[in-house]
Amino acid sequence: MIELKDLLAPNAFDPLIYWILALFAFPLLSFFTTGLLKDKASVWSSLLLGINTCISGYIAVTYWGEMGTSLKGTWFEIGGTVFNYSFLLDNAALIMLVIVNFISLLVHIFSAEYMRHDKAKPRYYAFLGLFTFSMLGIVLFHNLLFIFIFWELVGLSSYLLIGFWFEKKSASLAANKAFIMNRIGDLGFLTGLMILYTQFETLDLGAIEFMMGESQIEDGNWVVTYFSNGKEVIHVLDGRWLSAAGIALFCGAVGKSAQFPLQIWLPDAMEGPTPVSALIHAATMVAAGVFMLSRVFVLLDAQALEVIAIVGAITALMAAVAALSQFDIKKVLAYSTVSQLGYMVLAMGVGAYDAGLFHLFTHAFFKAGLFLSAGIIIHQLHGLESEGVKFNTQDMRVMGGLKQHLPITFACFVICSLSLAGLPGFSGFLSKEAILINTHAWSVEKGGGYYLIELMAFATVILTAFYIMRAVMLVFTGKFRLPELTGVSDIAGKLKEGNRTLLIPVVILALLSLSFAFGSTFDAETSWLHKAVETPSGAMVPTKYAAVGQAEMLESAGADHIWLAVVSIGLALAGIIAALLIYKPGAKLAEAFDSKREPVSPLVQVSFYHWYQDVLYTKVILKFILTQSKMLAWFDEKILDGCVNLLARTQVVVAHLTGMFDRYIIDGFVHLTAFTSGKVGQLTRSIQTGNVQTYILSAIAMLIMLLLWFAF
Amino acid sequence: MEVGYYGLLQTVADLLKLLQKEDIVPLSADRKMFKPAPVLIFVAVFAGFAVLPLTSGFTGSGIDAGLFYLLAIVSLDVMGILMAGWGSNSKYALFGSMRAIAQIISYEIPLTLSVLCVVMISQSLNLQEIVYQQGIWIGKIDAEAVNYLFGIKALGIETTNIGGILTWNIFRAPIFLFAWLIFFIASLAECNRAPFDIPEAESELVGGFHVEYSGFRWAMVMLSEYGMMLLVAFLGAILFLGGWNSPLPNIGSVALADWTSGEPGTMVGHLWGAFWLIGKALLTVGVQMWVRWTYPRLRIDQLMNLSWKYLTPAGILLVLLSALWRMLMI
Amino acid sequence: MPVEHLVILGAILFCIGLFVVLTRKNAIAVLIGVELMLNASNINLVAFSHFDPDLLQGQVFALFVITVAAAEAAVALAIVVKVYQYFQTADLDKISELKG
Amino acid sequence: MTFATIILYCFIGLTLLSALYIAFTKNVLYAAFALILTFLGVAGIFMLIGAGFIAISQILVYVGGILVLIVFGVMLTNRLKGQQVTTPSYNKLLGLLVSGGLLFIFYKAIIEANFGAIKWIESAQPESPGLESFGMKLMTDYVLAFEVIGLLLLLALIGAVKIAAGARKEVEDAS
Repeated sequence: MIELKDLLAPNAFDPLIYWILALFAFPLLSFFTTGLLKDKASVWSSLLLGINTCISGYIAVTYWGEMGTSLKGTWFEIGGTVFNYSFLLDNAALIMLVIVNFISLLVHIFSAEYMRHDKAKPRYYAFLGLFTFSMLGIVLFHNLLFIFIFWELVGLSSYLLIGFWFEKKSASLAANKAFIMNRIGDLGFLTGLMILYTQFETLDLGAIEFMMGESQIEDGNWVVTYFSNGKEVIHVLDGRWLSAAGIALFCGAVGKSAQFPLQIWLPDAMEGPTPVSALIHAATMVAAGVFMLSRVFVLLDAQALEVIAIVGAITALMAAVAALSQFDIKKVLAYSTVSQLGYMVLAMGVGAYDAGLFHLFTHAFFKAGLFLSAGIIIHQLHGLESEGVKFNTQDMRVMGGLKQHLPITFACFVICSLSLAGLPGFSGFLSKEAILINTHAWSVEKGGGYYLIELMAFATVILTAFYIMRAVMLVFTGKFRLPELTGVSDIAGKLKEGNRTLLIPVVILALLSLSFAFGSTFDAETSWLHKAVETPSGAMVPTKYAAVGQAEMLESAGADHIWLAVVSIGLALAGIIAALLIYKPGAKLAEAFDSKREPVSPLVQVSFYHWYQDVLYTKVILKFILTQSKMLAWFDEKILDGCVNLLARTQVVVAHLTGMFDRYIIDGFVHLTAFTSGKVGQLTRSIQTGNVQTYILSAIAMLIMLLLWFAF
Repeated sequence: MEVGYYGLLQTVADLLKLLQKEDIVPLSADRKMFKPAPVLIFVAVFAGFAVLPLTSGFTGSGIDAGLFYLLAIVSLDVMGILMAGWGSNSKYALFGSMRAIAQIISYEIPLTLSVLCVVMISQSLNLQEIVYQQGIWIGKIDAEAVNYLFGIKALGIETTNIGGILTWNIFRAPIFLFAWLIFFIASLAECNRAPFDIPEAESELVGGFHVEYSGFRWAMVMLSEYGMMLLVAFLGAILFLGGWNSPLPNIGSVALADWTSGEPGTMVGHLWGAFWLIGKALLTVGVQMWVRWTYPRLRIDQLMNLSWKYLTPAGILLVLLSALWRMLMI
Repeated sequence: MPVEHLVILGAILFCIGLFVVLTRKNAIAVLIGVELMLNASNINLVAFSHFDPDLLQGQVFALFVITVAAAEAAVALAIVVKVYQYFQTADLDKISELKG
Repeated sequence: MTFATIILYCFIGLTLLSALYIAFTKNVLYAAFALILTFLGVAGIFMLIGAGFIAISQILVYVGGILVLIVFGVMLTNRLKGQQVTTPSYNKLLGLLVSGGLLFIFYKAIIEANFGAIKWIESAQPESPGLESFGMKLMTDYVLAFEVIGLLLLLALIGAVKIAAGARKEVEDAS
């Protein structure tokens, strides 16, 4: 039998703990110290992050292994309940460690130039440090309680960074929105934690996994038996709770990773500085959700996985559609992120744990590259602004023909775009391919309506290729539209390529978006990174509820591998070519682009307003809630308060009556008593003259009387 | 214009003149206090003379606590001055008396401390005994008493039969040189003499507490003031300068001390004693007058500073040293 | 010279002092009364000391009483002066903050 | 009746008269100066019953010290407008009654006690002890009390200075 104490028992001391503490310490140091510095903040925090990156690299190389290294210890004990901490350094964690630190470092370096003129630079760097610190917590800890703590910290730091320019109303609103949407998701997460704790009396993931493997479904009930402090404990829950736990945990990921229906915060989060967007979209915030899903992957039963897959597919398609018609370059990228996250979640849902994580890693590089490239464009355009000339630097309508002005940025952007579109030779192809194959296998297995999911996944491929090429065309080809719009003709000549600090991170990220960085050009299976994160074999969930084994699925789909690749490449190419044709210089849409205002066509509006989701929330849900509140208020005011008031009136009348009784009869007695004692007091008081001599006089008079009494 | 040969009778004539004068009491004065005040001052000062040993055999009253009595009775003087100042109902008089009292009370402390030094060395409050100890007749009081040079027995130089200046208190314990200095300064202040004469300060207060007095009452006040001078001069001579003892020591067969002082109780002794004591006292009075002519008046704060910050601590130190010195003497 | 006379003198002096203490409004006048009472006690001490075989006990205590009286007078007068500064009067009748 | 006894009764008379004057005068200053006479009278009595040292101490401390303090106190606590510093009295009758009653009890007690008949008084040989033995007594048998009384005096003086000094502050600030 399992003894809970043994599962939570600290393991022998491992010097690794120092390295882990160091990993936490440097970003935290950056958080606490940069606030004190001024212009040196960027150099200092970049230096700290650089050290951290080196440490994470060292750890990754040292502890690279199949099973992962685990580190446990007791945090504190309350009565017999042990709260422990535990770290797990498996390959996924190690890769995330490197990616988080590395991209954070690049963002730090990039920001040194991007935020050069911002007065609140120390605060910015402090928040970046906090962000990195929180994300590292999620990556390293293997205890759901700690993951939840750092999860909230990630939420806090994203709130702080999105609302970094809080003077802007829209920025603070966006920060609030992100925070609130995350709270809704976190509620789910917390519920999941509670369910798990009720069942297992611990939140240590290792222990939970082990006990999950031992738990059974008997008569539709989820039964767990183990020893806690030597006493046998049998927890029985209805079997549906198991699915509920999985879905609840997924809710957390929905909020953090911007899945349908909570994804609306992410596009608004573009109000933050662009490097922050890069960080959020690539390595920290949104990755947290997917990574958490991978952590609890073995706890998810078939039901939960189905929900996850459906939500992922819907998200991917919706966001891809929304990205089609945006004017704001960052919005395009934001929707693209949502869409790609949908892919990852879809992968998790169909049981392709490895493919999902792989896509998380590849996406981290090319999306960071895209954002930082966009950041260069925005930054350089910002440099053109002056007293007289103001324009929206993120609006693609003012761009166009930037290829000549920003050649290196162009190259990087195109590489990352192609990676996103999923062309062979780029990293995106590898991971996306793996997801598509798995989805196909899953659909075949499930059959029926589940082919719709596969259809959505493939539709997203063509849309992705289209919208990203649309962005490339609109931004880099044709003529520069800004001079015409502003009426200042020589403005184009001032536009320069970004300097080295801006370019180096982008170039590095572009290079890492090429597929050879991952050791394979065509087949994800052969990529070293893909191999490193093998899907856990055999589910932990009680067999009745477990999903179909991954291996069999893939085998069945193996035959379709080649044509699936062909189809996806074809779709991507189709999307690219369509975009090239539609938006090539001189084409109708490209020429008229700068004069476009809000779209009129209903289909385009659906895309532009992101399926009216925001409107739906404000108009329907909020309105419903408000109406309901008003009704409740009316009910409360008129009926409940009416009753209460009536009662109160009656009370008052009675009170008056009793008051009169009290005043005249009872008080009369009291006053009589008081009057009597007052009179007596006055009488006795008159003896207390406050005059010492009188006291002496009376004392001696008494003495004389006493003496007389004794003498005679 | 003087009375008598070289004006010798001038004082007597002045006295007679003042006695004849009208007794003027200011209308607004408090008669009950104004009138007896000079009498009280006069009595207080002259009661002090009662215990002075004028010669080896002649003392007004030879009580044991003579020195103590003298200090006590002289302090009555303060009450008289207070009565005079208050009773005059004049602001100058009141100011004068206030100043005089503040000064007298302040200086009484260093005075008493310096006197205490002598008491500690002499082990007696009896003035006659103190004087006997300072001369060759020490054996008359205590047959076994012995004097040593500087009072230090360890030196082994016996001065019992040498006498003269060597057995005076300022020689028996040389620290008494400072004690005598303190005594002298304090005594000047006690009798309101220059440079401590701010109570009288003619330039500001016209004449101090006795400004309203005239006639024989004024004479009594002045008489007691000069009487006080003489009293402290006598006291200084008795305590520090050997009293009625001859200043000349016996040097071997040239027994100057024996020659210049007679056997106590005999006529010769009386004469020599009176001669030496009055001589020393008048010399001190002379020094007092000399100081008056030489030094300007002190300000009130300087006056208080001198007493409280310098003379009193010095007096306390001297008392301690005297105690130590007494250890050396036995 | 019988000792009673002196003791009676002490008693009379004490009672006079008490009378002064009881009847005078001025704080200093009261203090004078207290001094009278202390003197009365001293007279008793010294009178009995005169007949005392040990001779000096009474005198020693009389000396102590005198010293205590001096201390008492100094403190009392300081207090009276302070009270006067505060209440602008030394009239005991008016200083009756404790009046019930 | 010897000459000394007559003088003694004279002193007793002086003491009583001046004390009575204190009791019935309205002028505080007169009372204070009459107190001189009382103290001197008591000192005289002491002197004549063989307590010379106490007598002199009485003069030194009471007359030279306490009385000056009292007179200063009178001057400091009265606005000196007119000549008279008077104090009204109250409770006169009651006071008289109480002190008279107390005196009566004392008198009764003294008469009844009949001190003259007490053995050690009867057999006593009144003599004046030397000053030296007084000093020896103080420094041997009563040395603790002596030291304590010295300490008390010091404390009282410091206390008095502290109490009275507070008010002088503004005067010092002004200068």
